[in-house]
Amino acid sequence: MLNIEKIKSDFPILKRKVNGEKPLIYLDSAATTQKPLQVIDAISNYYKNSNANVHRGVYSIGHESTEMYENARKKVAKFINAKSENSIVFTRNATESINLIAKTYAKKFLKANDEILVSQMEHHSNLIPWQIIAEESGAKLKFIPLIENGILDLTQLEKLISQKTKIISLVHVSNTLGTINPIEKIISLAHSFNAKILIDASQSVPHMEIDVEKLDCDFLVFSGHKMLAPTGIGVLYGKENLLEELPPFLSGGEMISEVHLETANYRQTPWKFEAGTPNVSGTIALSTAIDYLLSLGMGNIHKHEIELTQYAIYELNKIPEIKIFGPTENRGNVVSFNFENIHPHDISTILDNDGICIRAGHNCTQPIIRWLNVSAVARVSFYIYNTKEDIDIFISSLKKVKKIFYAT
Amino acid sequence: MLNIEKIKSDFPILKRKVNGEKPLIYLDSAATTQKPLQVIDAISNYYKNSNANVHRGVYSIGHESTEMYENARKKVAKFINAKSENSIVFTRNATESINLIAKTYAKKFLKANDEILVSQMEHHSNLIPWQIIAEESGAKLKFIPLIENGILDLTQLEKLISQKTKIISLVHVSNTLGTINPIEKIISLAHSFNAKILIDASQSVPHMEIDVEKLDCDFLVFSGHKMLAPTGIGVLYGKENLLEELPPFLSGGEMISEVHLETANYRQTPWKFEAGTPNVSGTIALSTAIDYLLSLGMGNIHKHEIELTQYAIYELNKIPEIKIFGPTENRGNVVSFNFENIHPHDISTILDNDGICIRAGHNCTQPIIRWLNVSAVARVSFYIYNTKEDIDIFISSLKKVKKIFYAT
Amino acid sequence: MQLEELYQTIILEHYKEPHNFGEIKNPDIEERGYNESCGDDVKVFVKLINENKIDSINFIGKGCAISQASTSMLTDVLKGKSIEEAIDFIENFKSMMKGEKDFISENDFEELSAMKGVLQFPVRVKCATLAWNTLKNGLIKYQNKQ
Amino acid sequence: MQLEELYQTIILEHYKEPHNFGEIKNPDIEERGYNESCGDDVKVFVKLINENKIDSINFIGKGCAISQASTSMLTDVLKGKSIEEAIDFIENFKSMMKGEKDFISENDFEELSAMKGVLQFPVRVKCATLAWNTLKNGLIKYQNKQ
Ligand SMILES: Cc1ncc(COP(=O)(O)O)c(C=O)c1O
Ligand SMILES: Cc1ncc(COP(=O)(O)O)c(C=O)c1O
Repeated sequence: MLNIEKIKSDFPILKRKVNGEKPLIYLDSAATTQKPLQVIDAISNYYKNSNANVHRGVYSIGHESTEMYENARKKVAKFINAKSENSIVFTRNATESINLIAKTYAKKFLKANDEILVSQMEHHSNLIPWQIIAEESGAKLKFIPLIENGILDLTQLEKLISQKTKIISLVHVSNTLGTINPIEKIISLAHSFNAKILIDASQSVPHMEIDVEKLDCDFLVFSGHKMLAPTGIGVLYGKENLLEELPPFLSGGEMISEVHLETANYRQTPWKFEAGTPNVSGTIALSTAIDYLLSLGMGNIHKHEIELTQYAIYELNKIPEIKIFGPTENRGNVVSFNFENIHPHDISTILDNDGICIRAGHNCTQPIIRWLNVSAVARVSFYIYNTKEDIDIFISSLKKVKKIFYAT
Repeated sequence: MLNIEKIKSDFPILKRKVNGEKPLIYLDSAATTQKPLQVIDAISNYYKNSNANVHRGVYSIGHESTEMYENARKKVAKFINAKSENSIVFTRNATESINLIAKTYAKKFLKANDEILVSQMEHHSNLIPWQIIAEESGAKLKFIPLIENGILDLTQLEKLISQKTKIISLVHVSNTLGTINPIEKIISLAHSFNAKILIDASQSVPHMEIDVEKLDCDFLVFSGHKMLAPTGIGVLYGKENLLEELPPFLSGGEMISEVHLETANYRQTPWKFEAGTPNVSGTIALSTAIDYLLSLGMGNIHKHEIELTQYAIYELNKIPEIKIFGPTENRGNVVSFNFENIHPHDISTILDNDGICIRAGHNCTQPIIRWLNVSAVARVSFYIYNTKEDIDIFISSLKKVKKIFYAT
Repeated sequence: MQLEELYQTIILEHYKEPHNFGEIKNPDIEERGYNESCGDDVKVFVKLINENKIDSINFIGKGCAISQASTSMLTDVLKGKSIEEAIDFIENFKSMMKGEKDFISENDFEELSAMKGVLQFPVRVKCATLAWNTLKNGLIKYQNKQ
Repeated sequence: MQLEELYQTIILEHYKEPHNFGEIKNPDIEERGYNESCGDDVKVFVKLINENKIDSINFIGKGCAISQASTSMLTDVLKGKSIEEAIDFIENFKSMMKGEKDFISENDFEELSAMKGVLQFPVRVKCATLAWNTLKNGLIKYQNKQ
């Protein structure tokens, strides 16, 4: 069980008032989460005590910062149960992690008429990089379609996959529909066709226990800022032998071994993929964020979120003009909905006036929005600092929306 | 004139003691600078008050964070006198900025037998990306050689440049030799051959006034962490019409306009180049760092550094076994040297024992080290918080090195 | 109350029953506008008399109450104006929406002054001006073609 | 004083006049080691008797006092050992340099125990072990080839 009062008190921003005297009710954690004081202090403390460039200075604080940086890598590896910290590459965000694989894997392995498989529910970040690589390599991009309330059509998947399929890139939990995809099944299907598989775990790693060893996925990506860490730090997990096979991504200082004017040797994985001075403070703060999450327990977090999500769905269903999107069961902590004849932007503005932050728009998933046949959706998403009271306030503010729009 | 006592008091890390009771004397600002409390607080305050994803939320704090993020862009544009903030792309570091241009410019414009020109004094970050692009495109990579104490051979440059030269990428101030290159002259030479020119200003933007309009360079790059800002934030300046012509670099959320399953339209410059959630706090803190530098005055900073550099060179020259590298005049605030028969690592370890941080090794410029015909160098570099007293302590510690190594 | 100034009755009326909604066949001007951050999408159609005077404006598209109402008002208020007058009017409206100019609540601007409430919601200003920018683009392209 | 434990006389002597410095012609084993973070560069050469017993080890390369002294000591201490014994010895030395094992200051290890001071300078441990790792790589490659 989470002690939400205690947790709330760790998040300074939740003490803030907006629009006069309204307390902040933050229901947009799928976009980015708020940060506890522990994480904020980790950044400050780093700059107040240990700041120095990493892997360079022979002096004490240079050693200190390098140890902190590399220990963060070990922490991340352990958090997702990677066999070795050499499997963990630090990037800016999940988007860069996906680009890294698209641009290096494709460069090395994709040929014309090979096939790349993604789904119709991908975030733009797991779609556009593959569109570009498909165009550059001549490979074909194919799509696993959606059925029912927004689940993958597995029958179609089995028809789409073949020996031509070289890589599948698939979201674990949809940031718009909340769908949790059966990735275990799809990972072993991929491997039975000798295809590699990348899992976009941006919406799952922050919310549930993820074990890359058990999953056996080839690559997995997520963003620090969606799990209490600062912006500017992302993670790419890759099986060490696969990463070792890939050419470098960006190049420059840090990632090289020996350099001549005409040629250079690269360092081994993961440093080969980290060019230039990395986001040291962000990495260290990510390590602190993981400590914070582990102290609560990923199981407890997941349970808390399921409760909130079910409660929100239950309450939303009481308003007849509201339509909820996404599957009815086995879903993550994201609820997208529409209000008949009221545009999500107007909902968001009216809620904001009561201090409530919700997302309105396409959520960077225009293909889903088009599939839903709407122009935009409203979305709430929850995290460790949210309570049923937050949802009650949200629901009563929704009733105000109704009053404003349906009165005249 | 700078009030160094006041400045020192703004940097919490300088109050720290190392190795027992030695105050920290930080002489490695060319690697990364320390951060004033104002910058550290800018990060904390952002997370305590305004954190939300940018360009997405319709709600108040989403608007606030977006405004802060975009105002930072305006601040950077003004700082280097760019005509429009649309010329400013935020990246992770200078290295990524260079990769962005190498990978997009080359993709669009380079053909086999075109020529790329860099110098023999480039940082690895301004060398390896061009080696890779040369190999991929079939273009030839050529090098402006060094002469005398480490200045560019301009006579050779005039022989090397031709209509085949498509891009020149050149460091402004060398991080190992301290050389300040005559970039105004080389920029107009480049343009007279219709070549584009990128300036690696990593070691100049933090230390002197830079005016991209007056310079008329096509691209210019630098890193926030070398100018009081946090790690994880870099800048690419490009002429707006040139950036507009380039294809996107990384792709995903944020950088798109309309997305279908098979195709997507990209946003205009600079957003086209910023894929995924950016380093929002880093960007905002960079803006605060610029405010801090401007409050001191770039002219005053430059003057202070010249004084320190001259003083350091004067004092080092008194030790006969020390050899200083780099030009004798017109140089930046970086002094590399060797101590006869003593390896730079040993110097650094002994100095560290006295709380003094200096760099030892190849400084990410192996071609320069090879040209100098040494195996490594020791380097000191200065910034606003350094004083002549720091240099005195450094010099007396160097005498201890001598005693240890020359005694037996 | 700010919210009441934003969602005034007149705005909600235009939203629920937008004027001049629907395509025009063979328009003289047809222009699409798109707000990439939210997905609002509008297309305006103009019929001209003598290649200059606006005979009618129609629109289609999806969007929030503010953008739909603002577009609906646009189709009313610019009817009968010359291209030059319309561009002037659009510039005036945009300046008001940026807070650079006071709202005039007379003549043509009377109804439009309901948009004043949007000024207190800076994120929503884009919604209010989308169709205006779009139409301006269309008018200028038309002028340049002549 | 830590520094004095690091730069002991014996280490400085090995640094200034390293033993067995220089190439060996037609060595049985030749292996290069490189420390990418600092640029230290070493090459070791081994002559064997009966494809197993180390007859002599030489080295060339540039590096700091610690790495040069450590390499110089290595060439003395491993002479006369079999490949298996040498690998064992290297593993022992590495464990000591990681702080996993106490330093033994008897027999072959007597001089080497001067390296104990390095333990207090974690960044410098790599300097002390570079040649040892390099030689081990060379020995193992040789074994695998047989
Ligand atoms: C001249 C020069 N260029 C490029 C860089 C690379 O900077 P970063 O590591 O921040 O990308 C540096 C700093 O190390 C430098 O001194
Ligand atoms: C499912 C999913 N994938 C990818 C991303 C992209 O994350 P980022 O913007 O941090 O790169 C997001 C977040 O917006 C997401 O929800």
